[in-house]
Amino acid sequence: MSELARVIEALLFLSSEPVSADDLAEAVDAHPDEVAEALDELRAAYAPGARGLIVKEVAGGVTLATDPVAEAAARRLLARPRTPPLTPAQAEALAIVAYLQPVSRPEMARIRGVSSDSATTTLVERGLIEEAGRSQFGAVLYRTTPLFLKLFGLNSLDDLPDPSQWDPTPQEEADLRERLLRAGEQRAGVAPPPPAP
Amino acid sequence: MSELARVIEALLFLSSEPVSADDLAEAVDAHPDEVAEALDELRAAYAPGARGLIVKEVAGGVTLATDPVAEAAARRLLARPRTPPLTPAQAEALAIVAYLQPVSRPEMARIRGVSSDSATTTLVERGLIEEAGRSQFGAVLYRTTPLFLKLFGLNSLDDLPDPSQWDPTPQEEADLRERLLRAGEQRAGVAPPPPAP
Amino acid sequence: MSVATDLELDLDVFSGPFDLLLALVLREEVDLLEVPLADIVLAYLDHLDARGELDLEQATEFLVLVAALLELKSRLMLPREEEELLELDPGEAAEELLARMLEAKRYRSAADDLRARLEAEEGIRYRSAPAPAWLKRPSLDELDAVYDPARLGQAIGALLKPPPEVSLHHVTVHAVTVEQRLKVLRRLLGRARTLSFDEAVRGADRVTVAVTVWALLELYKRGEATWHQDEPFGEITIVAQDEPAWGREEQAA
Repeated sequence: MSELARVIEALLFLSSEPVSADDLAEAVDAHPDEVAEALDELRAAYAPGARGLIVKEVAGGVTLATDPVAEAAARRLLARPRTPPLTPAQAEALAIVAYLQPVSRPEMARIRGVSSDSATTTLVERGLIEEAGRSQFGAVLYRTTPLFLKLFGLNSLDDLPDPSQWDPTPQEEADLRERLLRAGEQRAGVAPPPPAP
Repeated sequence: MSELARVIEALLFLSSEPVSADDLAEAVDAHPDEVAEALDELRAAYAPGARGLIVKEVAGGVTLATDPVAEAAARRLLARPRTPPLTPAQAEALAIVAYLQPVSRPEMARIRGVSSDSATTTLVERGLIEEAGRSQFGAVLYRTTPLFLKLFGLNSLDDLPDPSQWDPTPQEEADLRERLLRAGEQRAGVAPPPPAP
Repeated sequence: MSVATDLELDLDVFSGPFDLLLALVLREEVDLLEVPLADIVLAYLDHLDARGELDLEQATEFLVLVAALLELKSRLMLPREEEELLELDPGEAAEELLARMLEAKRYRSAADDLRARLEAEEGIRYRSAPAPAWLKRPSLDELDAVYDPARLGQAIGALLKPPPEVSLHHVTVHAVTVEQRLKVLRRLLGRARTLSFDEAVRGADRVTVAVTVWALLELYKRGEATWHQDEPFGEITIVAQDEPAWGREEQAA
């Protein structure tokens, strides 16, 4: 292994956060092309299945991580699961923050139709989202953290898939619109007006 | 590399402390002889000069460490202070420590009306404040560091700006602490009871 | 003693005196949507039980405060846009609902995607051990100032300002008591033996109307008056009873 690759391996081991290619180049005082080459060398040395570690590209940088082969033993040694799974409410709140950030709790409540307060609190406690200032109405705004990118294996928010891919087809949408329209007319036509308070 | 050696490599990577052979054997659920063999395999893979990391035997067990070849680069990468803009919470916590030092977390919480734990942790991590002994009640006290003075361009703490510039009712400096605590208690507050009807 | 300071609550979301809960709700530090108002009423009833007597002053105050909280909470649960939605014609309403359903579905699916991603990363761990401190120590000589000291002065100056007092004004704005309404009812019934409820509350605001109902219950309990209503939402007629207590007003308290 080249000396440059060795040095970079050591830097990735020491740094608690993913290191960007620019920061690496500056630290090792080498041309970005040389750094890219050394990183390729490292990736080859840590090819999946070869070692207990792998090279990961997450949160805008490069970092070393363990191969899942070690998970059971790691759990026994460290006596804690890597990360607990998300409840549906937490996942929805997180998805809204991820796609719409910065976003406020009232906005999240409007989209979900129910309050997301306890989910939001848990996500903040787990370090997946954080405060990002206040809206013009004084509501706290939230954004995702680098830890979110790391734990979800994302290099940047751009890696999130386009959410419109989950929208129904035009045909399904037309059917839905039709059904809503019929229901609305029934309500307006047949049902008595709401009782006066 | 054998799967056992891979798993042990991952465990040594994750653990911040040296791991004893017994703990390793228990975590990987293997016979100590097998563990010893896998460790030999790892030592060969990390033979001095081969990689950026080395396997070290220290008191209490085995650990991964960086090869001295990376020391200069590691200093350049890690010794650069991180100086992102301060959040409002961090600025308030830092201002309290700067003006009132030494000061404890409970006191900071009383002054701000909310806990400053995460702001304080970040300020310690960034080297702007540090522990300065304990109060008579056992709470950790904080003071600013030389790095703080440097990053704020101050020669000494006497150069801190006079808060009366921003304080509508300037009073003697001596009671700064007391006035901060009073304002903080009102903020945290047990609000006055509503007027009786 | 005010009921607001007197009434101790022990709810899932909050534990402490009622007035502190009010203050926290108004400062939006406790989410009113998560406060079970029924539990507060139950706590109040327990509180009454423990005291063994009905303090009308306190009862009125409690009624007004809880009514205000209820109104606030119902508004929170029915955001304004929902009201606007009701006024849309069926076509517009359907489009609006459709847009919302699509939006909600989009993020539910995005949530599923995120969960799948997290699962795919299962078993991949990162090292969290800190780098050795001696490697992290910066050399002070090479550093430049990056922060403005004024930031610290501003921060400490802002902390010196006591916060504005939380106003409970709009919660306790109508300081009408059951006793006051008892007096009014007794005076009116003293003049005419029969009285319509509408007359008794003519020109009054909603809280006064509510407190008047409370006073009416009190009159009934004491046998001073009965009332009847022939149909829902119809007129309520109040009739004085044979053994009138008019003129003994002060005793009631």
